[in-house]
Parts: sequence; C-alpha cells; structure tokens
Amino acid sequence: MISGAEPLLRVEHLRVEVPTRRGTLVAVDDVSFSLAPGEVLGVVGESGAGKSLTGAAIIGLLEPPLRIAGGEIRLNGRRIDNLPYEQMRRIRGKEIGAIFQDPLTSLNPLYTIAQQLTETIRTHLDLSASAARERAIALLREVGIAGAEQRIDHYPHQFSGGMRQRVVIALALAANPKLVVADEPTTALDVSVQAQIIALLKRLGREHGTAIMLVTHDMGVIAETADRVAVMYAGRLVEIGPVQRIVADPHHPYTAGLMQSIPRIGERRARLAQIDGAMPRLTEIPPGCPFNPRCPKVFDRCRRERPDLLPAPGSDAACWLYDPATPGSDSSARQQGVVADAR
Amino acid sequence: MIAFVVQRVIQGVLVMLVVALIAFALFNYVGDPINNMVGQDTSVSDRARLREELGLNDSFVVRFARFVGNATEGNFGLSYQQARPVGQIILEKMPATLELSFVAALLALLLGVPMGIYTGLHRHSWLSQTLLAVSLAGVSLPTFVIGILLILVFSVELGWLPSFGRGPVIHIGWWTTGLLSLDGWRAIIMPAITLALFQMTLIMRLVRSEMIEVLRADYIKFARARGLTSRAINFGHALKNTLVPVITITGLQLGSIIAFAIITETVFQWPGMGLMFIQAVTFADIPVMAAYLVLVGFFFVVINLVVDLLYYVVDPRLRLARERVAGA
Amino acid sequence: MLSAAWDEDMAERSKGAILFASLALAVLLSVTANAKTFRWANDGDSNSMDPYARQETFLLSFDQNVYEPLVRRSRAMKPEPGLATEWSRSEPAVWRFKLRQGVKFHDGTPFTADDVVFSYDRAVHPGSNVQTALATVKEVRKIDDYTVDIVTDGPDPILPFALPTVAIMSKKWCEEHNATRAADITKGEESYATRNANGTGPFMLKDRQPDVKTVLVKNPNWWGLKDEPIDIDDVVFNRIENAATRVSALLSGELDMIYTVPPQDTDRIANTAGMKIWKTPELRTIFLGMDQSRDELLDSSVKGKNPFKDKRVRQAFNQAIDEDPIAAKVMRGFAHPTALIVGPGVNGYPADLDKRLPYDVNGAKKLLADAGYPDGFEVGLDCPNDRYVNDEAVCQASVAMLARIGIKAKLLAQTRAKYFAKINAPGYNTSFYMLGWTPDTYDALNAIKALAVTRDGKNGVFNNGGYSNPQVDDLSKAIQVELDTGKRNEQIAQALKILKDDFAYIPLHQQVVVWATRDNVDVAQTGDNFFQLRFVKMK
Amino acid sequence: MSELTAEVAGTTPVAPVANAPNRRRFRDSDLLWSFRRSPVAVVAATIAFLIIGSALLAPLLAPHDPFDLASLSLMDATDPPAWLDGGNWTYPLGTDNQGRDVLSAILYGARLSLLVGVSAVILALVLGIALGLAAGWYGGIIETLIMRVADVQLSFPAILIALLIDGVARSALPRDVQGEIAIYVLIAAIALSNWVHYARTVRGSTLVERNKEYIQAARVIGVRPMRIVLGHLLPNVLGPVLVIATINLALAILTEATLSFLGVGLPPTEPSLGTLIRVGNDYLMSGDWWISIFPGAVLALLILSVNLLGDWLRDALNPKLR
Repeated sequence: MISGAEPLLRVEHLRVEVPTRRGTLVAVDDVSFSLAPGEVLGVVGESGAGKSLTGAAIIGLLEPPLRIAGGEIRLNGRRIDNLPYEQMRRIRGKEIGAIFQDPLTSLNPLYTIAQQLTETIRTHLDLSASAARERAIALLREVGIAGAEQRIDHYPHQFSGGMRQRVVIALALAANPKLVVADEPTTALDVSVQAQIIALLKRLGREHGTAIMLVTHDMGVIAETADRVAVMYAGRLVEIGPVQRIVADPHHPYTAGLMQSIPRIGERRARLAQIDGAMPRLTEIPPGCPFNPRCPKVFDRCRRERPDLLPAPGSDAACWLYDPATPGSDSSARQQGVVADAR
Repeated sequence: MIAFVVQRVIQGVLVMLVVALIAFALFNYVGDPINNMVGQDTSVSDRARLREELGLNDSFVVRFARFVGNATEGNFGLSYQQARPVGQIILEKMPATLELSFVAALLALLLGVPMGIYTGLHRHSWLSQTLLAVSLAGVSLPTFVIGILLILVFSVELGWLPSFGRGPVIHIGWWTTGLLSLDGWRAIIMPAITLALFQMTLIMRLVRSEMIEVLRADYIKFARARGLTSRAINFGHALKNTLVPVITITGLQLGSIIAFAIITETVFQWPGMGLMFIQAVTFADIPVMAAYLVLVGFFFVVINLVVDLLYYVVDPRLRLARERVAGA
Repeated sequence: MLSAAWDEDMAERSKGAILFASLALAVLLSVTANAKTFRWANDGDSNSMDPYARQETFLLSFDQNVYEPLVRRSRAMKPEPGLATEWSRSEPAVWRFKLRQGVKFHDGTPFTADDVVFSYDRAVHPGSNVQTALATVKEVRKIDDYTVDIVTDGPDPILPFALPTVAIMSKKWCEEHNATRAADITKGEESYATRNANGTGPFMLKDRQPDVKTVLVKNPNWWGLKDEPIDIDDVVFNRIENAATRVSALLSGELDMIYTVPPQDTDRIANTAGMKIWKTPELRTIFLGMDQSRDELLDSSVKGKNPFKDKRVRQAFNQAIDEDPIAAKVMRGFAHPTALIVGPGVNGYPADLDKRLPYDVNGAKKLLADAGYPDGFEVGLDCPNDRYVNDEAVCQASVAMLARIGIKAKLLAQTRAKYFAKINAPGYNTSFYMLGWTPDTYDALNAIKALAVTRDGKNGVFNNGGYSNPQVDDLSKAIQVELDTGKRNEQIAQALKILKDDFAYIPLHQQVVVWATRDNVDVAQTGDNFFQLRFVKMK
Repeated sequence: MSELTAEVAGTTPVAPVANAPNRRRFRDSDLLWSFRRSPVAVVAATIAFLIIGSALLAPLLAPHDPFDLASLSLMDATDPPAWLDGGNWTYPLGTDNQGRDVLSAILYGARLSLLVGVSAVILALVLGIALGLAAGWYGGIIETLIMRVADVQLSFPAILIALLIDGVARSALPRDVQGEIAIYVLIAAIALSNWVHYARTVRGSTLVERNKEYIQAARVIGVRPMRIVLGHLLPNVLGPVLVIATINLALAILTEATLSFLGVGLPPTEPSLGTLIRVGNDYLMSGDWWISIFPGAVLALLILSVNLLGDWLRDALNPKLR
C-alpha cells in the first residue's frame, strides 16, 4: 500500500449484486483497494471470481440487472460510482481508458481505424479534424504500427489480431486517460504477441504516468507486469500486496496454490501443483472463509467466521492464520508449512 | 466488378427466358379466352378456327418460341381483350405501378426503419410495445379490408380523398406522372399506405431484431467504454451495422411490393400493371400475362442485382475481398 | 326531315373539318364553367372504340353513343328508325331501307349509302365479332345515295331486330386511317379505330385512356337534337371494377351514376340522402343445366348410367330448388323467378306459361326414389363466381337445398375465363352447371336456337347439356322463316312449353338491372342494360 | 466480459447430480421463468391458445355445423348479431349470406385456415432454409443456381403458381381423387411462392456468419460440414427468419382465400377463415359488416398473438439477448 498522497483510484467496500430467480446474489463482496498514479495493479483469480465485474463497476459499464449495491469508487478523490449517465460518460475514455479481451470483435468492422480514432479523440479533446488525425497517427506509431500514415484508413479486418489489439490500446489512450482498466488484454493473443503487448502496456504506463488495472487469470503476466497484485476468490479480495512479496512469499493459502500452478524456468517438476475442487458458485458460497473447503490449512474458525483483510508480513491476507488471536500464529512459520506440504 | 455485373445480366436474361417458358406451360390452365372474345352466337367451328389462328392449340414450347422470337423485335402481340399492342398497354400502365410502389417503399422505409430503431433501442418502453402490437394489425388485416375501410372513412365519410383512380396525370414523353399535382398526391396517399403497411411492419421488425443483436456486440461496449455519445453509438456504430443485413432483406421485400400491388390496385382502381394483370387473368388474356410475367421477372433480376451490389458497397469486408479477388 | 337551310350551312363548314372540331371543343371548354358534366362508372370498360370489336353489351352500349346503327332500339326496346328513316320488305328475302338525309359524321363527312355498304362489309370480315348479327345477310346493294337493299338468304322476318347491333362507320374516315378492317388479333394488326372514333352519334370522343377514363363531348350538330335536346354537355366515364369502391365513389359525391350495383348494397344507397336506385327486370335469364347427352356423367357417384336422362330426376331437381328464398335473400328481391329460359321483354315471351312448379321436398324425394335413387347421389356442380349477379351465392344456396333431398352436389366455383373454358364447346366438360342467357336479337328464337336445338356446330352452341328433342328442332326451323308474327309467337310458346314440361333446364330467375344515381340525375333504364347517354338529364 | 455471462449463467441451479462445471442449462426452466415475467407473452399465448384450441375443437364447440348444407336455412341469411335488433341468440354473431352461423363458420374456417396456413409456412421454411443454407454455404455454382431459381420463382405470384399446380394435378389425377388433393395443392402453391424470402434471408446471414471465427474453429477441428451448418450456423441465422415466418402466416392464410376465388382452393361450401373474409367483403358496403369483420378480427387476433409470441420466443431463445 503506497500511502501518502491521495491515490488516483480508491475503491472502498465495493459490493456488486445481481437479482436472480433465486434471490439477490453478491458477485463482488466488500472489495477495497487503491491505485496510485502510474502504478500497475494486477487483479487475478479464476474466472467467475468477480475481477471483471470490479473493472466494469469502475468504468460504470455494469449491464443490468447487475448493479453497484454498496461501497464507493473515488477517482482523484471524486466519487464516480453514483454519477448520472452523462457525467460518467465524459469520464469514460477521457479519464478512464478500457481495453477488452477480444481484438477481433472490439473494433467496429464498418468503420476505418481513422474514423474510430478521430471520433474518440474529438469527443474528449477540442481538436480540429486534421489535428485529431495527426494525433491518431502519432498514437498508432506509439503503439508500434508501422506505416501508420497509410494504414490508418484501413478497416479492422485488414489487421492481424495483435495489430488490432495495438489499435485497441491506441483507442484506450486516445484522450490520455490517467487510468486504464485492461480486462484480459492478452488472453486472446498467442504468446509471442502477448509479450509485445505486455511490454507496450508497461512502456506506455511509464511514459504517460497512466495507472493500469490489469485483470487476468494468467499469473505469468502478473508477475512480469504488475507492481502490486490483488487476488480475488468468489467475489472477495483474499490477498493484496507487492508482486515480489506475493510471488515469493504468498500468505493466503489460495494465493500459494496459484503460485504453485505457475511453471518456472529451470524448475524440474513432473506435474504442476493443482488446487483440488472448484471455486464455489455465487449461490453456494460456504459460510466463513469461502476457500475453506479447498484450503489445506483449514481449521474450525475458518468454517465459521469470514476473515477480513488482516495485515500479514509484506501483504494483507483475508485468512485467520494471520489473526494474532489464533494460537501459535507465527505467521511466517505457519506460512512455510503451507508451501511445503501443498501436494 | 464489371465482370460481376455482366455475368448477372446474362443470368438475368436466362431467368426471363425460363419465366416465359414456365408462363406458357401455365397458360394451358388459365382458361379459354375465345369465349370472351367472340359473340355469343359464334359457331363452334368459327371458335375452333379462331383458336387455331391464335395458335392456342400449339404446344407451349412452340408458343414460347414464337413469343421469344417476337419479343426480341419488341413485339409482344395484341391483347386479346383490347386488341391493342401489349407493349403499348404496358408502357401506359407501368408508370402508375412504379410510382405507387416507389411512394409505398419510401413510406415503408421512412416509417419502418426509425420505428425499428426505436423499438430496438428502447425494448421495454410502452411505446415500443404499442408500436409492435399496432403494426401487427396492419399485417393481419387483409389488404382488401384495409383499403375499403380507408375509403369508407376518408372518401365517403370525410370526403377528403378520392376513393379511386390516379387523379390528373402529366405526360412526360411516354411516362405519365401524378406526383407533380396536389390531386395526384391526394389520389396516391391511401393506396400507398395500404401497400406500405405490410412492408413497413416487416422492415420495422427486421431492423429491431438486428438492432438488438448489434447492441450486444463487443465493439458497442468498447465504444461506450470510450465515452462516445449515445447518439454516436446508436445512430453511428449500431445503426450502420444494423442496416447492412437489413438491406438485402428490405431489397427483397420492396421487390415483392410489385406483386403486392395487384390487390391494392384492384381495390383503389389504380391503373397500374397489377390491375391489368388481374383483368388479364380473369379474361385469360395470354399475351398480356406473358409480357407482365417476363417484365416482373426482369424487375426482380434488376432488384436482386442492385441489392447484391449494394451489399458490396456497404460492407467493406466483402468489398475488399471482391477487389482482391478481382485484382489478383 | 331537316330544313334545307341547315344543309347549306353544314356544306360550307365541312371543308375545315378538323378546324371545326377543335373550334367546337374550344367553345365548349370556355363554357365548361356552367356546362353540365355527367360523371359515371361501370365495372367493365368498352374494350375498344371500334363498334365491331366485340359483341358484348357494354361495348355496344357505350360505343353507340358515338356511332349509330340503321335501326336503333327505343326506350321500350323495340326497333325504331336510326340512320334509316323507314324500311320495308320489297320481296320475301329483300329488305329496303330509306336512309336519313343531311346527317354528317363528326368530322363533317356526309352520311350516304356507301357508308352502309362499307360498314356491313367491314362487319362480316375477320377482326369483327358482330358478324353473327348479319348471319342471314347475303348481299347489301346501294340503290341510290339514300336507299339500300339488304338481301337475306331466305326470308328473315326479324332482320330489323338484329341490325341495332351493327353501327355505321364512315367509309372515307376508315380508308384515310386504314381502318377498313377491325383489329384482327390473329394477324397482330392494330386498327386506328380501336382508340379513335368518327361516328354520327349524339356524342363525340374527346379523350380515351383505355380501362381508365374516357371523355365524350356533346355533338352540337347531331341530327336528333331538335326532337331530343341533350341536357348534358360532356361525359366523364371511369372504369371501377371493384364493387365496394364503385359504390363508395358514388356515395362520396365523386360520381353522378354507377352500375352494376350489387343487390346487397342497394338498401344502403337508397337510404343515403341524395341518392336514388333504379331497377327494371333484365332480359338475362339464369338457369341450371344438366348433362343429358353422356351415357355416364363425368362427375358423379352414379356409374353405368346417367341419372339426368330420367325425366323424374330432372323434375325432382326442379322441385327441390326453392327460388323464392334465393330471390328474396340472396338476390335481395332483385330477381324475377321464372319457369322458362326467356323472360319478359323478349319478343315471343309467353307470360301464361311462366309458372314454376311448387317447391316440394317430399315430392322430389319420392321422384328420386321412383327413379331408383332413394338416398340420392353425388354430382359436381360447376359455377362461375364473377360472371352473373351473386352467381356463387345462388349456386351455394341451390347446393344447400339439393342436400335436403339427399343430392350431394360438390360445388366448383371458378372465375369466368376458366369456368367457360370448362363447360362450353368444344369440351362441354360438365355434368351440372349454371348459365345465364340474353338473346342478342331480343327475340326468343335466339335463345331456343342457342340453348335447346340439337348441337350441330352451328346451332345449339350453348346447349352444354346436350339436350336433344326433334320436335324442338323442327319448331326452331319453322320459327326461323315464319313471317306471320301471331303464328310465330304460337310456335315459340309451343317450343318453350315442351322444354318446360320436359324439364330440359332448371330455370331460376331473370336478373334485375340495378343502377344508382344521385337524385338530381334522370336516366332511361331498359332491361337490356343498354345505357344511352342522350336520355340523361341533370337538374 | 465473456466471463460475466458465465458468472450470471452460472447462477442457474445445475442438477444436484452434475456438480461438475457443466454449462448445460435447463432451458425450459429458464424459458418458463422469462415467460411468466413478460405480460405480453402471457396474454398473447392465451389468445393464441384460445383460438387454436377452439378451432381444433370446432365440432364440439360450434353451435351449428356450417359445412352441413342441409341444415342451412337461407331465410336466416344475413341476420345481424344477436345483441342487435333483428338478431337472435341461435346465431350469436349473426349469419352470412348463405344463412351460415358466423360463429360456427369462424371456428370451422379457422381450422382450415390454420391447417393450410401453418403447413404452408412450415413447408416454405424448411425449403427456404435448406436452399438458403446450401446457397450461402457452398457458394459458387450452387449459390447462383439457387438464387436464379429464386428470381424465376419471385416473378410468379402465388395465384399463378396455384393455377399451374392445380392444373397439372387435375389433369394428372383421376377425377374422383381430385377432391382430396385440393388442400395439398393449396399448401404446395402457397409454400412454393413463399420459400424465396426465407432462402434469401438465410443466404444473406450465412454469408456473414460463414467467415466468423466460431465457424472456422469448428471447421478446423474437423466437425462434419453438415453438423456445422445445422448445429452452429442455423441457430444464428434464425433471427430474421422467425420474424418473416410469423408475419407470413397471415399472408399464407389470406393467399388461400384469393386462391379459392380462382377455384383452386377449398370448395366454397366449406369456407376457410380467409374465404369468409373475402366473401364478407362484398357485404362491407351493404351494412352487413359482421360477415367480414368478425372473421377478420379473429384472424387479426390470431396473427397478433402468434407474432407477439414469435417475438418473445425469439428474444428468449436467443442466448445473446438474455
């Protein structure tokens, strides 16, 4: 937690609900975190953990019947979770950029790249058509598209997957937003292109001082890119902290399990570790800690009470192991144990 | 592109030939014109002689060959009913049908598309629901009943609009138009509405169905995420993608307006080709029927060609593929 | 006769004929403001302005406002002097006609005997369809400019009855516009006379849009103006095929007169302020026919024999169909029940014979049982659905009534082109059918020769049931040449009685001509549905 | 956001047995749930059910048998509905020009109209979709051939097609059988004149869908073409086709009436709903409005409900429109 100056983005006790036939379900439950300018926060977890919903909530694009039921989202200290549509619209694109997963479907097939770029630029920046086009070409060059001058007038289907994702990134940065929410930006790309896009994101982040909330289920990408990591499970934030700490010394058993499942260069292991069982459906979240059925270190309290984020050495983890009141709670020692006997 | 058009024109001619062939096969079953042509007391032998001279006893292939032979010289024979060249009759009747179809198509599009968009955008608003339900009335009531009801209200009761005919027409060369005079427009309103109602409902529902689908696309979500105005999203991105598939369906539907015109023209005594065709069927006026069918066949070939061309013009994905193929 | 002065005046002006016509029009146009325009509509249209194009009531009626025959029909539908002032039979087979003098065609050309000879020649050549009216004519001889002899093949007592069908055209005009032949469809030739006209009649053709609108203008030089002044100045005729639209056009004030009027709409029109209904019995008789020629019916459950050959079956059918409810309910009172195949107004109609057998279901059942069909049989009934007034409805009503005596009649109602192709010559492909007949010559012989005489290609053309009775054949030949009207009518009555007693047909009713006008309009309505514009008055 | 749909979808209870992450949803339970929620669908369904149900049960419900000619009494012809003066309750909705009880005629007539209309639309749908898919999928000669046949087909109004089929059938079959074939001739004629709309629409959508990823993916993993076309491609092109089908039902029923006028359709003594309206039209002007208006209203209600149901069904079935 980089304390001190007011964070760029502050999310407090965010709660997203969806009414269904079987009553209202909580898709994002009491999530709090913050993001400093220029910082890259990785949000990781299995699909269905609520990471995309958190991103959508921040952009204000939750599609009905999903809705923000509690908590606050502040951008530069100003609440943006309860703004009327028009005010929120002005923020989107100008202050918060977005990158989606599938480049093939993110671009309008019937508009040229020029049309889509200049339209976004002129929506937010007071530029003439030619100035907007200049800026668009500059953006394309910046995201690494050769011959931008000619290719700007091409249609999306004339670009490869990777190139299209570069265009998407250009679009996201068109109005120079301070924050970009990237929802699985590399998932649809093959590995080689993935690395280029990751490098591009990191470079742009640094150069423009843009904070990036990188949502992914790929721990490899997180390890390489993020400054800090937030791990989500069944709609809850189970651990958040600096990436080196988390990777090297995960506190929450689930995070540890995740780390086990990353292949590392030079490590000889017949099979990657796997966490047994599956993440519970939103309708079947067990009482207490949601991870308890799959947690190797589970003990009775885990099944009864829901742990809040407790400070643990180097990162916060929502796990009773780190509650000082738990007998013999030598967090670090216990933590070693977790790593050792994970199957 | 030129090669494509030429190819389609050749296919078009083929279609018209097939239409004529089938038409003549059909004419054995439309009844006997002789009885309508000759006086009551004409003897059986005279009737047989006339039938022989008109070539009605020949096999339909022979009659087809004769028809095509003459048609190539622009001679479509004389109408049995009016003893006038069919070509002349069709030229007289064509403007009326084309103008009516054009106005009806315009009406259907100008009302159908916006309503389709509105009901697509605001799916659950009460206005959408009423529009959907009311428009259906247009489809489920027979054209005939709608026509008569309009006449009863606006001609008989209110006396605002003429109940029949095309009003005063202005001759421009062989073309006659009613659109240049107020009375001409007063005469065309009701028939156009009756004709347009069915197409409008169909177009509206197609645009709605397509619009709903497009609004769920990722690029729309991305557009919203980029903070574009609702107008830019709905009427720019969404609408353009909606209209591409709708164009082919609409093109086809407007083509069928000509077939639909038959009933509307009968109700409003609109002097078009539809009315001419119905009179030809009840009189078994074969030359007129043959010419009409071939002409309608030609219209459909042209309409389909235009729609296909439009398809390539509007959808860059196909256009560029086409050029690359053509270029390679 | 017309005064001499009037003739010189015409002579001078004949030179600038075209100029004259346009001058007259200009005068009329300028006066249109208070000129009386008579607007009317019919479901059909005159298919051609050539009076010989088709022998069909509406065409003859419409075109004869522009052209005139030697002999025309009076308001009582009797022959009266037209372009011929008087006629007599100089020899049994020769009729001499005295022509009206001083008559001019619309283009100013004087009318003479040459025009008559030319017209009758044109009327019997290919392209013309009125040749049957002159069937008995062998030769037309010009005696002098205003006298003509018509020689018939054997005495023809009723030739003047047939001549109203053939109008007189101008020889000069036809030759100038090479319209000496009516348009012959088989040769594919078009004729100038199809869309243009130059007659001697009370009205001149001003504008012609076939199947849409035709405008006639009063002929200021018509020879009959002195005796019968024409009240209206110009006439706008529109074709409106759809009955409901036609009635609406009248009720909305766009038209002054319409016919035909569906019977079921007459009440509404009559009850509307400012409207008037005109009705008179029509010469057309509607009846059902039965195939009595084949040994086995084409379309029946009875195999091996033809039930209609048995008189008892035909009588049962006759007595099973109750005409009164049909006339009252289906035809809304616009039908005159009949027992014969000709009705009042037709020359030779025997009123005393015209009494139908009583409607007797049980009697009919008994007759059927006696004939060997105790529980009836199936038979196909062919009907048109757009030829006669409420034809399909009348057929359905008859089918329902026949069902009560066990006869299961399968109704096939078709549009007229298909219908007549099925039931008429050469195929006569029907077992039980509906037909309507109007004698062209307004004389009973025409009906007998067409419907009841044994089929021989020339006669009995519409005897679709193939009825054959030597007595009737002999009577028909006798009537043909009988010069004494009294004796002739007696023979007609005798023939009709045989047909009635033998139940050759199932006569239903004479239709009623129904016209509708605004109440400020006065017209001359006749049973032959011949609408003469010259009688129209508008207050 | 694909994860989103999975999350929400995941909320539907999976059968307790299959605890594995099995994406198979209980469609019917979902359908039923969304059905109850939309009032329009419920009302439309009841109306449609009522009309179709009573039409099928016509012999039981109808006070009279309009097709039994012996029972018709001509003197009661054109009686007004019971509540108007001159009407009586033996003929609740009045009588037509033949003395047929309008209510019973509507019930019997609706049965005929539905039989002909629905089967014609289904036949046209099957034919149109098959040819449309073939044209769109194979392209090249096959597409050109089918599309040109479509052009030929389009220029013949249903009326003429019916005349052709009827003529051929009548001359080919012995006379006594002809009565039965009238219905099949009708259905064939109407279907043959309508399949083109479906074919062209399906072809248009197939062209678009064909080069989409999910189809190419299916191709890559070697799924048999037929399986791809029917399993993957068809559901995605059904949208517009359903729209046209529900609307063309009205057209089919009315075309049947026009064909009956030409003597090709059903015998006039057994009028369908369409024929009742056509015959009734002649009485619109004469003040006997009920002969045409009641059958017209029933037809309008039927088409209205079928179309609204069609709309709801299409939205409910289409996963993307959840």
